[in-house]
Amino acid sequence: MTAPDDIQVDIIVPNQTRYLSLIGNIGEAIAKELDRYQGDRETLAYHLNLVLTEAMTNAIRHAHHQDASKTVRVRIHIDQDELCIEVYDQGQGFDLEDQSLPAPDTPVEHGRGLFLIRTLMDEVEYHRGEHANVLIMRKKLS
Amino acid sequence: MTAPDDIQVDIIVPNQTRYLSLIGNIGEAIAKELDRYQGDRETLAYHLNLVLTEAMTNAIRHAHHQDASKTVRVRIHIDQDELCIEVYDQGQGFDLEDQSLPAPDTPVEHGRGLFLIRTLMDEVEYHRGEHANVLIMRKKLS
Amino acid sequence: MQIDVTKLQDWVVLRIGEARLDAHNSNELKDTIQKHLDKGDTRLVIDLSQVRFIDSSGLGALLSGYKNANLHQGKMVLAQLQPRVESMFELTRLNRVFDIFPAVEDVVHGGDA
Amino acid sequence: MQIDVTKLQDWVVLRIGEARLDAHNSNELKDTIQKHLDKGDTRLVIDLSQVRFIDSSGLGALLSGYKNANLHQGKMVLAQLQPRVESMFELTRLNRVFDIFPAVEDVVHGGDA
Ligand SMILES: Nc1ncnc2c1ncn2[C@@H]1O[C@H](COP(=O)(O)OP(=O)(O)O)[C@@H](O)[C@H]1O
Ligand SMILES: Nc1ncnc2c1ncn2[C@@H]1O[C@H](COP(=O)(O)OP(=O)(O)O)[C@@H](O)[C@H]1O
Repeated sequence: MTAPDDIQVDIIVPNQTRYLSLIGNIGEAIAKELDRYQGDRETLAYHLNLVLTEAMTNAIRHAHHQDASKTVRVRIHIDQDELCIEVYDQGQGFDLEDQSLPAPDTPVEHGRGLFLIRTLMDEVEYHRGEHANVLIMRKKLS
Repeated sequence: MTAPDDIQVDIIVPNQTRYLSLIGNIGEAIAKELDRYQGDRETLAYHLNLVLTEAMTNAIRHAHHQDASKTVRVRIHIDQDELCIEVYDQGQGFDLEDQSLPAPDTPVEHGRGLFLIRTLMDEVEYHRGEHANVLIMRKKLS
Repeated sequence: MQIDVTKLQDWVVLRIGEARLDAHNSNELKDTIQKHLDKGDTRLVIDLSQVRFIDSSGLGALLSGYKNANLHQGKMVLAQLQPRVESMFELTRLNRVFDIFPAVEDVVHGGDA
Repeated sequence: MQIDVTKLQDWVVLRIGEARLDAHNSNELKDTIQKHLDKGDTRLVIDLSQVRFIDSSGLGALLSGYKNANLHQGKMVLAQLQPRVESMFELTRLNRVFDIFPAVEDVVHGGDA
């Protein structure tokens, strides 16, 4: 259910990394106008840009394996006190709890995306579905 | 129908002019990433910002009479050679063909919104529907 | 809405400190101009250098100020338009109505021409 | 991807001319660094002054360059990070791995410390 104060943005883009900046910029545009947010909006803008970029990159690479016939769906929903981002994929799915951060003293090149998402958002879930899986990321606004 | 190359953005915002800049900025973000567009993308960005702002202002003022319990829905759809913007309202509707531009030598303060939309877009239609009316604005990309 | 007020000789300069002039803030601009006219500031320069976006409501607010200045036997002119903002005046032919100056300083030398 | 190459004493400076360093262009950066190392430019400064956004793939590309420079008995350092970009290095603790300099000129004086 959406109340008259809610903002909802639903985006479908081709399964290509060239559209990461579009999704990130839309996230920034939303953050910058979010007068209901208590903290620094410029920082929020960067963080939304980042988590959108990381989640979409994972959908493109790990779920859709760069398949150009696929699309990525992203939903952003804002109500009075929470911002919720959903990134859908149609891949094999994975187990969010199994992913661990690379140790800082063995500088491997991968595996920091989910760590950043978890650090910057308040709640992160991944649900497997029949037609699509979804990564849900929430952040309190007040 | 959407092909894998299409971009689709569906936005619902409160019926308030404070969200004009959000819609306009999303339009700008899309235009700036539109590598399939042949012309100048910065100019396209301004024009999309403008037509989105004008159409949404009309929905808020003329259709929804500033009613805060209403929302405005905006859809932007891009396929290989066309960009299409739809702005929905739940008002009494109006007749697009009846609206004429104010004469330039009698400088009245209103009535330039639809003129700007028609000047900057290639095709403009308004359809009355049972549940909502929609202003459809199309622009060729190539 | 952020508006800085300064004087330049016998002109009052209103510098709009907003990137957008649209239906959300155009009424406030209209009211501000009206207030200045009412208290006797009848020679006004609107400095648009910070404005990168204007819609038809913004144009309407400026037109309202222009007409009210005339009613007060005064004058309202525009200065320092960004190219895309200026193109909106051309598209609507309002460049034929307004006096538009490249710089605020130019108004002092040419505003009565 | 826009990368300007200049020399500063015995360092080769790669100035990234992109606002974003993300999964879309990070492979290209990685390859460019690799090519410089292969042709003997083993003392590299990556000038990030133009970069306002970096994601984990961008960090990964820099890390790859850093490790490859070490393998070549060389050195790769970073300079002129914007505050939000720098905060990504802090969040991931990669600031403990990289040598990060406020300005490119500082590298010449302190790069061997
Ligand atoms: N949408 C997804 N579908 C399938 N696997 C995923 C998805 N997102 C993440 N993963 C798995 O989680 C791992 C960790 O992801 P992440 O922390 O973003 O690092 P990276 O993408 O650099 O490997 C990935 O390597 C991948 O195995
Ligand atoms: N969505 C709408 N619902 C009802 N009437 C509309 C709508 N959009 C435009 N109109 C009518 O068309 C007229 C002209 O609109 P426009 O050219 O945008 O100028 P303005 O909004 O300044 O009057 C409006 O005054 C209004 O009567």
